[in-house]
Amino acid sequence: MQDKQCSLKEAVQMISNGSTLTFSGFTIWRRPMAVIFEMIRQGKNNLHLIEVNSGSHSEMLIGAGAVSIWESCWIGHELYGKVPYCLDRKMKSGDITAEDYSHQHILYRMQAGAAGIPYMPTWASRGTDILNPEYDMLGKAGLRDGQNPRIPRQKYAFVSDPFYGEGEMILVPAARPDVCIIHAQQAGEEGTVRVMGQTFSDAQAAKAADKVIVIAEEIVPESYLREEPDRNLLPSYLVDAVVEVPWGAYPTGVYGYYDVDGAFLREFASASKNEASLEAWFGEWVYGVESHEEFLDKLTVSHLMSLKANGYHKYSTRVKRGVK
Amino acid sequence: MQDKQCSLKEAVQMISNGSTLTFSGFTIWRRPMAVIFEMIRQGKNNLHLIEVNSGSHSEMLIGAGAVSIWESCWIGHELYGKVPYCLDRKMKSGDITAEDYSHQHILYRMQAGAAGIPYMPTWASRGTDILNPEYDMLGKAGLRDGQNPRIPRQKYAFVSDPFYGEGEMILVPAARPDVCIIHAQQAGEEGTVRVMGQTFSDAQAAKAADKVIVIAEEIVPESYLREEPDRNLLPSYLVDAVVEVPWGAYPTGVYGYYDVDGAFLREFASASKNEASLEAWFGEWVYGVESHEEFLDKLTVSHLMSLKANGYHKYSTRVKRGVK
Amino acid sequence: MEKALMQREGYAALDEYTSADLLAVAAAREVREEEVVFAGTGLPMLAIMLAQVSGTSCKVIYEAGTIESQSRSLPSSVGDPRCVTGCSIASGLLDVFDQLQRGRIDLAFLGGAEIDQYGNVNTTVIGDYLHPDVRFPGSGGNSDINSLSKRTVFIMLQEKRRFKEQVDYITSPGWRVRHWPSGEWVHRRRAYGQKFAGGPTAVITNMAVYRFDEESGRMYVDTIHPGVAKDMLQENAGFPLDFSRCRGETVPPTYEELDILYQVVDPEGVFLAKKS
Amino acid sequence: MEKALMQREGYAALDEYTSADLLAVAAAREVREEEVVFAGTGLPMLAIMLAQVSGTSCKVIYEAGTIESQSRSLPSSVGDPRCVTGCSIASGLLDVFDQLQRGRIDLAFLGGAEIDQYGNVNTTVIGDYLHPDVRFPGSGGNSDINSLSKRTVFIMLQEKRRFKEQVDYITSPGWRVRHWPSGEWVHRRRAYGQKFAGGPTAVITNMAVYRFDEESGRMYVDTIHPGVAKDMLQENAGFPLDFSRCRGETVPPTYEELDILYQVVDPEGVFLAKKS
Repeated sequence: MQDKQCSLKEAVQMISNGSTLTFSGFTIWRRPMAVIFEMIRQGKNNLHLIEVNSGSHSEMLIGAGAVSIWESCWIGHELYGKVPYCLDRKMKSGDITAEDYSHQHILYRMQAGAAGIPYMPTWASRGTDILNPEYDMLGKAGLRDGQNPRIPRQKYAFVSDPFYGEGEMILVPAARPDVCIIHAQQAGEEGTVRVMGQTFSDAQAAKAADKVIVIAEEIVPESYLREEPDRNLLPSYLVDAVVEVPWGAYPTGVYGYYDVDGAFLREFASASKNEASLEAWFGEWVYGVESHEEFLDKLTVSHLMSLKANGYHKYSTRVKRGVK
Repeated sequence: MQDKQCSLKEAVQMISNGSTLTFSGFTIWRRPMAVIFEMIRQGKNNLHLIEVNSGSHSEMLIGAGAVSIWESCWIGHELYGKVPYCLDRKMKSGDITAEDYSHQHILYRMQAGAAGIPYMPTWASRGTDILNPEYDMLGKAGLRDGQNPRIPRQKYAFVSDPFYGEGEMILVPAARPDVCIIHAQQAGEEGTVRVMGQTFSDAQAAKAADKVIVIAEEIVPESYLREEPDRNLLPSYLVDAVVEVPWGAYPTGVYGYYDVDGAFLREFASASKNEASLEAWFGEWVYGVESHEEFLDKLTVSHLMSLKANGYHKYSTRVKRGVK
Repeated sequence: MEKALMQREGYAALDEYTSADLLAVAAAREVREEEVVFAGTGLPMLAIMLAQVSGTSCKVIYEAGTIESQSRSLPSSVGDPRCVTGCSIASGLLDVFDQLQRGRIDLAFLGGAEIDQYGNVNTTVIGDYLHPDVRFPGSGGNSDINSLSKRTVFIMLQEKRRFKEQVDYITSPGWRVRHWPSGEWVHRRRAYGQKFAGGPTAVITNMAVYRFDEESGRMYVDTIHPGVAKDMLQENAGFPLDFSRCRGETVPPTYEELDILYQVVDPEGVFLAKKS
Repeated sequence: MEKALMQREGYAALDEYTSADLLAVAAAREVREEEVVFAGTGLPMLAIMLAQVSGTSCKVIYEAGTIESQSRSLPSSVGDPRCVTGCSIASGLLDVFDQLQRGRIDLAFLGGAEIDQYGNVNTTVIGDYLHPDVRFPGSGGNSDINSLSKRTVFIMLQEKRRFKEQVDYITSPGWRVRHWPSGEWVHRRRAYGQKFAGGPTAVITNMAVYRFDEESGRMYVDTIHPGVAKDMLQENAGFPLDFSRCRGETVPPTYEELDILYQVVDPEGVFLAKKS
């Protein structure tokens, strides 16, 4: 058995500039943030993100200038910031090509990728401008010429249903990322992955990708995970690297481990409004720390303890969330 | 909350003659056998079975003359009988139209049904006679005229991939059964279903169907099932009836509850070789008992105890399976 | 109604609730018994939890993969572990979106940045899509959920710039939409063909409740919130409002509803701040 | 080899093993380190478990929904709870078939009722499909697994009527197949186009090991089992066998392999009955 365990730095070195990436999680939940920060520190660039949905993690990558193509259906910070300022600026400056799909469309794109088929049919979001052929941005950028194996020749296709006479289906092309980066609650030494609570679209994302990097809150014995195999998400052979990084999804939240740090995200969202304040934020929280451990120390123990999940409820009962 | 609990007889009365049915389980595992026996006793007829895979349960229904259309990829008794004698005879007598798909094809048919789309694309089983247009048996029987909403207008279609230039895909039409009958380990009073071990294609079968009848080894409190919602298969609102029937999948096996009774299946397989011995078998084991309880009593406690699963291993460690 | 009379009948007076309270309450009243309801983040969650606690036996689905939630603590978004409490299924998006497309959803509660007279909603860009003034988060599941549910109720803030004759970009389809690939403007029924299941039935704003004439596809004023004048409503809309079917005032929150909202649903004040 | 010499080197003699033993052993030797192997019910299970216990770190997938099984008790079929022991994932068919189509499977171990010179396998009917002599179980996953794995090894009983020039019905594709919808006979590579991943690489019978010339698509004799004469082999085949590349005798089971088979893999005698 090959040893898949490595350091965070080594895992991030496996990601090439220019590659097509996707991630675990949903909006501001269970995102591989330690990898995002390390990617920014390592100066990754020219990335093509294809995500079932996006969030603060991608706003950070985009803000850091690491991204040239973004395909998804949503980006923001949920309650903590409605406008994706980084994407907004990079779109206007022409540094990013952004391709919009609906949630079901891009979920089906990922599922088609996971199933090894070039597309999936769907009925979702007919009548919307998401399907407007004038708004095929990768097409407009000349990137649908078949040269890049990660970019399909059309944004959509329409084909009639030959079976039940239901009319014209929307076909959405498979997503075929190079690498999927998963933040999971637990992984075994051989690579088996357990995700607790909602699994979001993690299975589709990991299975669509050619390579999978797993960051786990805890590395546990394989034999432990294999006592309850119906709770696991991925088999060992789909996983290429495993890194144990406690609090590695902070400031996003992890079921059973810790809550979202809303205040921290709100601060980032606010800093992202202009380049200067964004640079200052990166200076303090990303470039200003050497490692994930240093980052955690800077956050302080008492702060993290307020976010720590209650063992029964699976969320923090101590975090201050509202006006009370 | 409406009360979904009813008796086995009442549940089977919900199944109309002529309807399209599908089932939980895999070959000779976790089949809703108590329902099958009761369907035979109630004289159901003209049924259209569409199953990801078939097995002893369908050989029984077919042998009893209850089935007029069978669509699947496999039928038999595994180790305990290789030839599906009932299907063989009814095909030759012209009483059944049998439509062959491959496993992946019919699984995708069920998944398309579950997802509310009219078809799914696949690459599987190219080059085989499964795709031979001369072998479209429902077409030959004149049943692909669009009159029956459960029968698509074509067995297959072929459409080119417009996205990655991968050539001609096989499109398989959605399966749209009227009723799915599920045998599960546990169900809540409201209808939430838990299946343990392998889930086979149960989720696809139940979600493709318009109505779901659940037979459970045990009815347990909803609150118990909802403490671990990642282990459940179906939400309550997809379930129309719940019946508690211990040993209700016998002679097929149930993970964590009991093993397949190979000798019993072998006896059926052998009896099914001709009409006379088959009638005698039905006379003894189906028509000859009034109820599931009477059936169990006839089997005897000591016999069932040899099949009962070990609490840790989830299979019987006492059953005699081989020559030793 | 006069304040004393209102109070006697259990209804709160204008100075006793906020517009967010009324939004949540009016939305909760749209839910029917046994319905399967898809709820988005924010006010939709308040509405559905209020309906549940008030005794309507509806089932709530959250987009990120929880089904039949019975949260004890208000989720801050649909990916929150708080959604998992008491649910029958914790799975993922594929389960939920497949069920949606299979036609299992009766009612959707959604938000929107801007809406037009046909109920088309935009959450993607302000301005020309190819040269946007402001980029918004994008569709999320709004368009899918709205397009495949039997009824959709939009809950949003009403301002002139958000209530438009025509939205800059159709993120989520209303009753008159564009039929692709041709781009022809058609009735929603035509765009969806056999998959037509329904569409937006109400828009609940901080000022009024609107409904739709399904044939013309146009929005009309159903009820106006207490304290809001007709001309104030029109001033906050970018197209001429149809008052011809207005039934009068929106029924205000009851004290019991407010109690549930502030004591049970959102005691932490995640989305609600009590009127001081 | 002479019996005494064989024994000295650890190999069992002809009278010390059954043809089922040799089938399992020969099949197990096809497995390479770290491979993901899809195994069907019966002898394929014996082969893969023998390979695992012998120290080949392969991963086994069973069709019904178990991945990386480490069974302690031999499953009687792929739906057996015994498949679940020690596996990393207990899920269902969709997971497994999606991964198959995604190209994750290195090697498939499958059975078959009849096979032809191009490796086409029939498990559906004997005779004309439209008027069959005997109905068999049908494809199951045989065709899918074989069509999408990188290599397939068929394990089967050799009889003249089962080893045919052309099968009555192509259930599972070999190297020359029919390309639908046209029905043209083509090389497997052409039928699969960009999805071509490989195909049948070996057929292991109770008499010999066969392999394929991938260009002509035809089967040839690779090794003949100890005690089987060339003409006996030909008598049990319905087409002229190609002996031109025959490498000699199949290596017999070692005592260690037999021990593992009878003491560890199938001590209950589910599939194996010891030579008396």
